[in-house]
Amino acid sequence: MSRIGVFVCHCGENIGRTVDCGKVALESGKLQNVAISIDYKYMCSSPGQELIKNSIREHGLDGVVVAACSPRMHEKTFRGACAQAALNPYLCEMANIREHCSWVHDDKEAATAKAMDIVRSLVAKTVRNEKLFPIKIPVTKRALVIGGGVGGIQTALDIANSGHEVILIDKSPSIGGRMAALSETFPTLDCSQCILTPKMVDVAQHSKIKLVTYAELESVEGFVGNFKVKIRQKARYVDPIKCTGCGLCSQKCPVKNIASEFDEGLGMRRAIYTPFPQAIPNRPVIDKNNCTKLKTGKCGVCQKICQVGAINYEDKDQIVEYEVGAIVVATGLRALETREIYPEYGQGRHKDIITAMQFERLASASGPTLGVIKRPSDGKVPEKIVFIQCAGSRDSNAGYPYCSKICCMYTAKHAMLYKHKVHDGKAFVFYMDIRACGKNYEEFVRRGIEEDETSYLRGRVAKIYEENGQLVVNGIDTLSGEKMSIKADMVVLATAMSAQLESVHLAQLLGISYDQNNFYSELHPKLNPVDTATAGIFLAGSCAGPRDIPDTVASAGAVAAKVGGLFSKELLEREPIVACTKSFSNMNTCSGCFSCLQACPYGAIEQEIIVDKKQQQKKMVAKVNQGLCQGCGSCVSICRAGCLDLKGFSDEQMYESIIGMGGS
Amino acid sequence: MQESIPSQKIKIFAFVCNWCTYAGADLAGTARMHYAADVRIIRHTCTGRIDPLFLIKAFENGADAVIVSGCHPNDCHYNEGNYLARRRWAVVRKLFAFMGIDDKRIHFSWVSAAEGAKWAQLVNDVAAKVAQLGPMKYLDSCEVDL
Amino acid sequence: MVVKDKKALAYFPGCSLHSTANDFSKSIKLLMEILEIELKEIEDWCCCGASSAHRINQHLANGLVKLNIDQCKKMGLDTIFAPCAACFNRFKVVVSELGDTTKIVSLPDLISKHLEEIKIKQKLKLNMKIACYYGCLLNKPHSIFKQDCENPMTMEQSLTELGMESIEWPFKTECCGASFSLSNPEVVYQLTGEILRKAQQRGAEIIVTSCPLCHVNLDMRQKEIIKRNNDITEIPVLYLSELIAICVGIPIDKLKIDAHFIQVSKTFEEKFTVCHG
Amino acid sequence: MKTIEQQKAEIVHLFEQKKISMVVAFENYRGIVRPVFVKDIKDVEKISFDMSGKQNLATYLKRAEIKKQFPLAMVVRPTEKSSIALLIKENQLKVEDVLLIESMVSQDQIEWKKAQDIEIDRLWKMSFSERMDFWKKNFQNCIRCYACRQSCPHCYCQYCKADKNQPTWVERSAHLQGNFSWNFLRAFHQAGRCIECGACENACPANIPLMLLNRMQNKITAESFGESDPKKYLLSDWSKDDDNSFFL
Repeated sequence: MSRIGVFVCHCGENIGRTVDCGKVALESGKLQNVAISIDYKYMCSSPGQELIKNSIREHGLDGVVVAACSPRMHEKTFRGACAQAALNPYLCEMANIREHCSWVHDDKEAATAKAMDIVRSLVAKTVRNEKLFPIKIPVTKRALVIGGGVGGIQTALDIANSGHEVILIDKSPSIGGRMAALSETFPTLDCSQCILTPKMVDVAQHSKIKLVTYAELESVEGFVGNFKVKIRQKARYVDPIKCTGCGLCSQKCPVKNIASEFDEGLGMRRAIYTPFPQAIPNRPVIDKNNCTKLKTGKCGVCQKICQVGAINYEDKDQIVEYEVGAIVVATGLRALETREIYPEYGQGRHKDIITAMQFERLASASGPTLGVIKRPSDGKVPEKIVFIQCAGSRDSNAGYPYCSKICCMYTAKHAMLYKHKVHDGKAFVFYMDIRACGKNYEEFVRRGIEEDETSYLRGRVAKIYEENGQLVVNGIDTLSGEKMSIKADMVVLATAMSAQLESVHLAQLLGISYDQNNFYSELHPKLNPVDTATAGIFLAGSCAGPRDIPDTVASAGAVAAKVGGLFSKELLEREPIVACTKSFSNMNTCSGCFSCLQACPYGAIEQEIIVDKKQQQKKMVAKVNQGLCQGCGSCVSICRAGCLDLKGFSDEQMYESIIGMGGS
Repeated sequence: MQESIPSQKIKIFAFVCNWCTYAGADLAGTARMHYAADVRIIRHTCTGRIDPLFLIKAFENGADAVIVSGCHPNDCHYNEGNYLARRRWAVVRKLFAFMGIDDKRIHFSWVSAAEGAKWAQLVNDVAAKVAQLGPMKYLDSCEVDL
Repeated sequence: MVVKDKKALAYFPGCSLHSTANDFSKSIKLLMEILEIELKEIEDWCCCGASSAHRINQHLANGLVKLNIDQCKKMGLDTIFAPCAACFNRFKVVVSELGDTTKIVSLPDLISKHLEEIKIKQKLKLNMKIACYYGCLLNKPHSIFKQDCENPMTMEQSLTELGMESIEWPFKTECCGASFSLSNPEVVYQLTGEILRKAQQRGAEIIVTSCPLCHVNLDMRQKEIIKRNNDITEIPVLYLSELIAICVGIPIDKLKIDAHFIQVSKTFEEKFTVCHG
Repeated sequence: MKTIEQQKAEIVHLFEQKKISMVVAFENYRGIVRPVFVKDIKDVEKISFDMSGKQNLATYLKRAEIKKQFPLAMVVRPTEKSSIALLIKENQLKVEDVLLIESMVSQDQIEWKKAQDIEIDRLWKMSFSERMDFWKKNFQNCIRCYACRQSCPHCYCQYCKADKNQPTWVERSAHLQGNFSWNFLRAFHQAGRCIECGACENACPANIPLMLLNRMQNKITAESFGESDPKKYLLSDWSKDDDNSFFL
């Protein structure tokens, strides 16, 4: 026999008008297991809560049903009250007789009968309620940040500045990412490197940040607060401790003609190289695919030239393990290359049709042309440039139905930079719409049009072909309705921003979801824009979709705040509404078909080997990882043998509430 | 708002998920949309949690009809629970029908937390259908020639 | 590898090959004989729904194609060869819309598929710079032809394989103005003129096409175009089938090349040299 | 194709090499085709390759006493093969546990399945109440002997959900209510798994046409779902293309 208290609330007139609360209290008092039933005007008021607390103490209640409003409204309130009276809060349930009854019906008799059914059902359920305790999980207060672009750098700095350790990894030899390669930034025309490199230095010098470049994530295990990550440190062939970063090796390396990734193929680098002069760490690596020594065993110039003996041709990839409590994904995005874009734009056949990222390098003072805009084909300074926006973006045929968001702004910037460098040059921009939503963005675009005389043509380009050393750009100006044919010296394509090529692979490693364009999915696009559906993994910057620098930095700050919140407690507390294994006659009756494991959206079911009573037969059974389980209960109804259950909504509870609702 | 149908002592058990349909029904309440009083809501975490045996138990205990409702596809609070449920119900509803349970007594729907009106309409529609059929009498009148 | 499977093709001539393009038709029949490809003309075929029908009534246009496809199926054939680019396009689009499994091939496809046999039978090759002109119908829309739609290379690749030289030019899929061919020829003069000019600027000495409508505009309208543009000179326009037919040894006088408006030069035959190996 | 003698010689060879400790097969015992468990070389001759036995031999693989004999060999028909494949997929067996000796005698199920399809169609054409009466009459006879469960290789749960009483989803006495729940539960748990061997129906002493439920369900699963991962339990998987038409 249980001793359950039923507390029927009138909610002023709200319930009392259509439900005879006195009758409900009277009738529920007659139910089995009910020790006391009271109706009261305002149960959620302070005296109402006192009434519940006193009843618990006086009548020694072991369960409480509050028949009032929706549990979504006041479950916390009443469970809190029970907790104050030393009753486990999960022994308290709410019967919703307001939103689901008094407010939606006008027939008092029917509504009262229904209210009775609801109360009876909840009483029956509560009899089967068990004491539950918040799940407590220890937290490793160390974060892993994947990706060392501006998003990753900012996240790492913000987390480290709040006092927690950070491991920052980047797949390339230096941090800096896309932003390090930019010339100047909109809408202020700051030099990109001037504002980024100090932050890079901060990262390198921060005592709480461990920087691991030229490294990739190998595997992830565990769950929020308790991840175990393996990181593959790719062989650098240069000992970063011995190396002084003098750069002599790079100068003397005989392999000179490798297209530089950092310069978007417009410049050359050696086989031993640092991607750019301000690289952090400023230590070269050997590109093993191009190094003569590593390929053929002959050469060894760099080893001979290095005065500190830092070159080690025997270097191997190493796997390093870390324990972290949170993982931040800041892997950014990738701009399409010309060969990936429309055949009518030549698909990379014409040297002078370049991408916007390549233009950034041409315009950058540290770029291959030292900031002079020159055509890649013959080095001539172009007199006329056509910029084409939405090269791939907003085109479902091309496979990129979304807006790349930043192209309108950087194209305006490119046209300006060009004009500032080549005063009598002429810039044309073909656009679909000008999307300049941001602080000072619209003004920036207007400045380009009005002061720097950029010609904006609203329309698409149909064809580009080479003629007499120039590029003929055929398009249409839809505003005047005229066909345009512009003979340009160079064409710059604002190519679509796409997800990183390895983004799906990384998502699968981390167990996070991604959208149809392979960008990572937020937990909620508006209310949880930096969380993922996997607790403890966060998204910073444009790995979740194209973002500009301010947005990226803002999201980095948001992530840092989230991680800080996670790390603020010694133990994580979670609602104990999770799945659990259920034994039958003290036996684990799981037959190990693992249908539950296949169904679980969170990967929260694990395989466990157990030994039976006689210590003989081992078998593999399912086990719920309560750190990962979010409590949907899908596994419970998948399990044919009935070996799983959901705390708070257990089979017995649901069974009793169905029986109770029936009233028989 | 449609006139609510007078109760014929019919009970419709509604198995709903906590995040969408339960909240949708709450919204119908806050907006004071009146609907048939025959419905009895039982709250679950997710449609994925709802076992077909719950339905049988409901019929055994006097349900004349059953509604199963949850978040729209793509909107599941648990990402995939409603997809798992959808596949399960595709099989179960046919099995029920094949075993002779009238499919006008088992209804499935997606009602979001914003669709209070849809919830009220759904309940009224189902109530009207069941009112025509009358009480269920599950396995009651059995004439068996042995 | 020689294609051993000599399954007959359902042959859909369409209206052009029975009238304005009977030169095209002639060359195809001769060529297919040499290549031992059996063409079975679709029995009781009807209009492919191009031009008028598909502009007025989508259902009618698709229905017409469906009739022809069903007719082909009745004959127990699964591949339709439609030499006319407009017919080919209609068939291809409808098959894709209906999800039909019938295969549709164009002339360039067929040549490229039987390239090995042609190589074996090849006797001559043309020593002129060739501009391959596809027109708008052989490779569009994008949703069906994907990557090939703007810069197709089928004909170029085949010709290169056969030891001939083709030019790289940007106008191979440009519109010739066929829709205005009768109603407003001035449009054709302008558009086709640009095509001829671009081909000649890139050094083309002959144009090869696979579309009767393009041929009409490039060939029949050429003299008018030259009158209007003094930078364009006469340039012969051959069907791909005619060129290949000559290469595999069919005498020029057996083909109806003399029916073209722009006559090939008297020394045209000398431009062919014997092909070894 | 191997002759029966060759296959028997092969089995003897397997025993000699100690690769197996048992063969599960059928024997013809005075005209009755029944399962036989051969542990000794001298008994190999008992094995009959006439595979007309109604049992699904794979069902013995779920028994603890048989599991002790792993690895063993089994003379199999396509039905046993499918069952074993399912048991492997659901982690109940390892590939190396059972050595398959394929019986060359072909078995024709088509006629039987055709007859079932006709019966299923007939039932679908009935009204709901007529169908309900049909099943009531059948389930009324169910004595809850669970022979259907026992004979099915796929019903391998250590403790069946129907035997558990906290809570009692399925009434345990042999009354209509519990019988209905039990037969529903049994059929539902075969969704996407039943290989239509017919062992359950054959085992039923009350002659309940259980295969009608299984076969009907298999037809539904074949129709209603989008792409599915063959490595997964059908109901543990989902696709965005699954039938959504019945959701209001």
